[in-house]
Amino acid sequence: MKKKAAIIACAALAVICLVSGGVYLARTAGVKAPGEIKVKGIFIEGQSGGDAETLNWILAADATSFSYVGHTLDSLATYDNDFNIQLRCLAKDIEVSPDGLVYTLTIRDDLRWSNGSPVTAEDYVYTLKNLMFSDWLNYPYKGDWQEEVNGEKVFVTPEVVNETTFTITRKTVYPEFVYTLYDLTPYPKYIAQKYEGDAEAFMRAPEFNNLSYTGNLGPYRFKEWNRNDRFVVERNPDYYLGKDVGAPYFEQYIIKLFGTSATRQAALEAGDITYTSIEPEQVIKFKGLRHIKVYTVPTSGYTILAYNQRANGWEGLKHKEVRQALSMAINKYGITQNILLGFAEPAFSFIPKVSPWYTEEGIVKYGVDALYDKQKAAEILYQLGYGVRQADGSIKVTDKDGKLLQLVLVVNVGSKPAEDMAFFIRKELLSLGIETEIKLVPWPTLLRGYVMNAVPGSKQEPAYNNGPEAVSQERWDFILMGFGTDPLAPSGSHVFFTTDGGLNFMGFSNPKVDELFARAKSKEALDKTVRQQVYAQLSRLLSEEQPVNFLAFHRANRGFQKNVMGIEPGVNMGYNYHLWYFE
Amino acid sequence: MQSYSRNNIILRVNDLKTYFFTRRGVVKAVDGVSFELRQGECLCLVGESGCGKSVTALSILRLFDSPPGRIVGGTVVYNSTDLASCPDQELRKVRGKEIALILQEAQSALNPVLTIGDQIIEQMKIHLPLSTDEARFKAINLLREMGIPSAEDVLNYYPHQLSGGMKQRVLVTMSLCCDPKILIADEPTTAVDVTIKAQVLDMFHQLKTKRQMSLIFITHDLAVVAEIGDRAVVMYGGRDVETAPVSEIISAPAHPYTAGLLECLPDLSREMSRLNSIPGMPPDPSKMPPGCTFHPRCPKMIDICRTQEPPLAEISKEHKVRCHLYA
Amino acid sequence: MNERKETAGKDRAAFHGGGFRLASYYWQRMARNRLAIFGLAFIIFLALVAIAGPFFTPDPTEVDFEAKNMPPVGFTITQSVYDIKTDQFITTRVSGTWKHPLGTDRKGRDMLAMIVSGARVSLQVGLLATGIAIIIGTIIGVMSAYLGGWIDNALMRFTDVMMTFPFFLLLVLIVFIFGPSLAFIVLAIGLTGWTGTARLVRSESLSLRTREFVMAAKALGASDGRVVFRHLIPNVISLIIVIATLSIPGVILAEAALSFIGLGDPTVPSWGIILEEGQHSLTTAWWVAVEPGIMLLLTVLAFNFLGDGLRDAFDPKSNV
Amino acid sequence: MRKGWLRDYILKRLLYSLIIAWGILTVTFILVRVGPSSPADKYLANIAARGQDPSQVIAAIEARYGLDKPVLQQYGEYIFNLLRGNWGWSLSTSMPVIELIKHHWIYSFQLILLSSLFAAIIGILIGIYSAVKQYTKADYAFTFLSFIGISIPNFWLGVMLILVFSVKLGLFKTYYDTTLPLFSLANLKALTLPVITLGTGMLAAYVRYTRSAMLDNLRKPFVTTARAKGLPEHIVIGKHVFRNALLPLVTIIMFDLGSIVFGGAYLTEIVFGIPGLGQVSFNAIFANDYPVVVAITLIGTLVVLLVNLVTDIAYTYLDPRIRYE
Repeated sequence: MKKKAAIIACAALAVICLVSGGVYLARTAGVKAPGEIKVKGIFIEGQSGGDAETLNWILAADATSFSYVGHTLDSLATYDNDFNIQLRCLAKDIEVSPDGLVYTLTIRDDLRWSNGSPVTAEDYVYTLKNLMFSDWLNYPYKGDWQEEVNGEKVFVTPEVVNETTFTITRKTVYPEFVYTLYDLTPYPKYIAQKYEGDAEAFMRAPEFNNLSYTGNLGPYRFKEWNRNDRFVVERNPDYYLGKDVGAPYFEQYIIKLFGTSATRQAALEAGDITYTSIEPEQVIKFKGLRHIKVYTVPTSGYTILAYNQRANGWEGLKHKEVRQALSMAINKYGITQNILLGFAEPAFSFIPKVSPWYTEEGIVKYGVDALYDKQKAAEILYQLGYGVRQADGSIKVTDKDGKLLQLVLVVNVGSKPAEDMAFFIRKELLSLGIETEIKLVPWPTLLRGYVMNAVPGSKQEPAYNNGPEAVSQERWDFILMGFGTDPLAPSGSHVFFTTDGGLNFMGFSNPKVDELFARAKSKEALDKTVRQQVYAQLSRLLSEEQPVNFLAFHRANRGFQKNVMGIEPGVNMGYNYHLWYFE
Repeated sequence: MQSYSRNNIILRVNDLKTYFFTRRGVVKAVDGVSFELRQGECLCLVGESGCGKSVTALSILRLFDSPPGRIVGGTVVYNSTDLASCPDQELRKVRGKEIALILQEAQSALNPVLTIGDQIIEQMKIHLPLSTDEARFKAINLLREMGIPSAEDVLNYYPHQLSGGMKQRVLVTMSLCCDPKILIADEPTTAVDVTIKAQVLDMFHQLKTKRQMSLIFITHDLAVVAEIGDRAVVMYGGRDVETAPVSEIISAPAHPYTAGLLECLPDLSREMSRLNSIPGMPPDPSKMPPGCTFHPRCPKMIDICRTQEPPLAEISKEHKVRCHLYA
Repeated sequence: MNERKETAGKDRAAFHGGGFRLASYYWQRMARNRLAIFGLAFIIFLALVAIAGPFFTPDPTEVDFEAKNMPPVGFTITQSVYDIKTDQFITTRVSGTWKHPLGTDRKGRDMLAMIVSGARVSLQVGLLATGIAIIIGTIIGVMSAYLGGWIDNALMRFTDVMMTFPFFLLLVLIVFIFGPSLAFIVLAIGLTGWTGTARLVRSESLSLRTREFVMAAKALGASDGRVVFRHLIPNVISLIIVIATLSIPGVILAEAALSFIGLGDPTVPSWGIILEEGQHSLTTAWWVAVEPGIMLLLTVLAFNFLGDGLRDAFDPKSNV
Repeated sequence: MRKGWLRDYILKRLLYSLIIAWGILTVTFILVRVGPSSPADKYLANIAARGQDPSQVIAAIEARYGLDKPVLQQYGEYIFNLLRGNWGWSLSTSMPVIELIKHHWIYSFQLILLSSLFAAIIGILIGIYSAVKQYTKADYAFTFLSFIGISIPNFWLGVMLILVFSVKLGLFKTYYDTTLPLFSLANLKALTLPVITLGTGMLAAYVRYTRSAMLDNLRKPFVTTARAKGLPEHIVIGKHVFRNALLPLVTIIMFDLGSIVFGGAYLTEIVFGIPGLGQVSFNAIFANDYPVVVAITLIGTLVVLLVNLVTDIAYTYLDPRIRYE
């Protein structure tokens, strides 16, 4: 629990992407051609975030479970460091009908289950229709496959065309639905049928818990899973992408779990493991080690400070100018340099720099350079009536009635950088005269007590956005948390920023933003240039509106033993990991 | 009464000094004691509690706790070996084999978690060339001899299953099992009641007569001394104050302290309204008075007693006393 | 442990009335134990620091990210910030200053101030939780011994159940379920840690119950309450003092262990919390983990010394 | 000596143990199931990311695990299943609870066994030496060291040992390698640091207990008797004194075992990444995996109770004076 990262959106997605393979032939100088590479060695990845819950992925809630399964089971496609689509189980890219409603998917014809039978379109359609959409199995993320038609949620319609082709038909246009499709993995119909209708039996099915069905669908095959210790997969010689080049080149791939990040990093330093992520403080040390190579790569994760614009937050936060003034008072370079030690960049809007949809033009950069100005911030607040001029001429920010402003900042316990940022922000606000109480709470408490809301006095079940009148149980003014924007499908972020967005817990509402997100999901956005424009407008608008204070985009540090070859550093550097090898 | 010659002295204690070095100071528990034990006799060490008689007994075999105890002077000569200074290994060959010791507290002198048999036999196996079975056989015989019924069963018993008198007998058995020449018994009659006391004394008497053993019998009870002793050493404040044949001690005590002790004896022939006792308290061994240690309580104290230690005076060849009155 | 104390208690003199003389007697006995005196001195020092220290040190919650990870006086380290544009590190050498004699943590908080306020928290946790445990344990122990019969039976069976319960697991379970606030941690430790006390107090009281002065008081018609409060409790107090002193280190360590696995109260800088923070940056800022670790060690050591000395002083059998 | 009464006593104690175990089972079940957190909590974040309605999903998940039934009914079903030998299904590791325990008990067991042996053997030897040489410099040194040993937080010690011996000196791996064969020197070597970490506190405590138990008996008259018999010193100390000192020692060692299994052993497992029952149970707590929490608490309790019973029986052999009614 304590180590649960605070990054909400796309957490599962991002990890899947990291570990999936790709048809990529190394062209970098000095790298051997595929034929010369010998299969040898065991690749050990160190993790300290807790074990996976299940290999029966349809029941999994956590990203770790998906990442384990991903070693043995490819999705339909992934993308490289430049977000180019890399086909996996697909024979060719997904075709979208001109009206944007029908998606035609063609899978490879050389995919085999473990019993030798081919993987067919029927398996995919069965997985969707009979498992993911079913009532008996309660697939928790079925919402990804639903659309709203006449106020009702309905599932999309999958249909088999032939052995290798199937279609998915929507009733509403959603240009970025294709990225949901890329992540699809199948269950074998011939096994799953045995358990259909019996959730208990399905949960306990040995084939699914031992991944004994995955055939040639992944670079590795399941070998052993010792809970809280190690997940071991061994080289799959039949891997459909690797057969021809002899990949993958590791005998085994092991995920080794550690109790603390300190011991995990110590293990890399001692050479006991091959790869693990490095915390900012440790980077310089590891970069100085001869046997270690550290890659600093961008991520799509970012940290925000949400402003409560609901009835139980400080009334001032409802005003755009107040939010802007507060954002102006918080030094983003202070966060990226002093707390994250340079392994971050200031964020100003919701689309990360790594995304193909990123546009810098016109973005309002609060919190840096000219727009980091505490005096000006105080002046603005004073003008709005939130402050008193003191004897020495300086302004002390107060509530409208001149009283001391005491605000509540909530952050989840366990994330040290987030905690540091909370203290940093408190200090910045204190210099305006605003006192901030920091509440460090466990993750479920944060969600249940502060994020979830309901209309007082109603019988509503608490949800993340129960309408403009809803408020959370506990009073709060700021929540510091990790966010994420899918770099390929930023429209997914509508849940945060549209008036009725499912995760708009801060109660932000702006008709223009609603309209732009609607356009990004509309038929006209099928045209990528239109979508690019829409996103550029959205980025500008949100950077100015400050529904939340976008604080920083993070960079990750990944440390490898130096003898690992074939690595292409980047945002999704694991996409070709089946081609990595030991020197 | 037998007569003794110098030749059959089997143990000679000469000017023995055993001090305890504690944080509160030096406790001179035994501070210059001399006596000799003759073959086949029963020598009694008499005195009030705290006079150093038990420590003297323990010092013979160096069994006091060390640290803090240490022999700081004197010799204990047995078989031309000085037990006070010989190496531990040699001493261990004497302990139990040549000289046996029976401790005061019969109740706790036996190890509560070992069987009687084990405790008797382990000793024999160390000192005698016997197999376990032979040792066992001998132990059974000895126990029978000591008047213990169903001796075979008793070997498998634990101490808590025996009565007080039985434990006393077991202790005696244990001390006899290696046929020692000398037996030291520390207050064997104190913890038992009157009827058993007679039995115990009888037992020791038999040891002396039948086995020709030499006994050192430690007691505070002059009545017991009169019954069993041949000669007696009266101790006070860590010193031997009077040494004489028992008959002389009883009939003609020389030291005022001995006389005082005798007066404390309840005389059954007279009807007594109250028991006499020596006034005052025995001295604290860490703060001995100067001069004669008895002088604060002595009815016949003279000036010199306050300052000078009394020398040993010979009243007769067999009767010696440490008192200024006889100097 | 119970067995030994049970017998030890039997010889202990009753000491209501003349309490001062007895106290000074025990003090003399204890004063001979140099380690116990060191322990007592350290605890008094710590208490003074906890009470008065905050007036002399800066605010321990005051962050200063400009002065983060400063080493203690006399040490020099190298700090670095990564520059994305050049892919280089900008390194600076940082030496400890007297402004922060014990250095600063990753938030730039003054370690001395944190240690001082941590002393307050850890002592509070130790004393309060032990206090709760001792009070519950004493009440149950005395009631059990004095009332006897089925109440004794029921209470002791309940004690058995609680005693068999894996203590740390129960603690983690309770703190996880009800949330990691310091008040709750204290309460949880107190509510689970009383069993040993109850047992010892019961056996001690049982032996006292049949002693002459209690019998006499009863014969003179003293009420149950009077007997318990005037005669039983004062006579088990020495035992209670020893148990309390020896339980405090366990409580302090339990809180630190909870913090170590992430169940500490993050808003209150106890030593456990600082240590947990520090162990993430052992290789970059060792002092953040080492300083509270040493304080924890010394404090636990001091209580153990003192408790041991007290036990010897109260135990007539021991020859100090 | 015949001990016919012992059988009745054991039966009585077994029955009593079962009742205590049932009590603890019930308390744990109530604690886990009545608390505000739910196994569905882990879905909250991901549901949020998709902007979906959390209450619906949570209801669906709870239905999947049968958590929507009344608590009393869940309790009844759990007990019923338990009596049939069905320990349930672990929600957080996706395997039968009994299988999970079968896989992981050995890691805890070997750690605890080796630590106990290490601590007991060395601790008792030092304790005996210290008692025999009371008030010497060696005694003071050992006493002081043992105080430090019981005062040092073991999780802290573990981290320090790794830093020095694994990272700086490279003598050991930084984590425990589960692939090593159980009975091998390599495994023993891998367990060195964990055993020291867990064992140091125990060892120090044993030194203190042994020393004080030995001192309690060292001045007893029977020891003088033993010496008077001419027994060599190693028999006097090793047999006569130690046999008597063993009684309080066994009580304390066994009494400590429960807290070691669930306290120190868990922290040691965390630090060294040993996937023993401690880790399993605490991860289960964090994951709201109640079948595992209840089962491991139950098993831990049974082990402690069994150890207590064995101790009591061993007592009758160690101390012939004891007789249970």
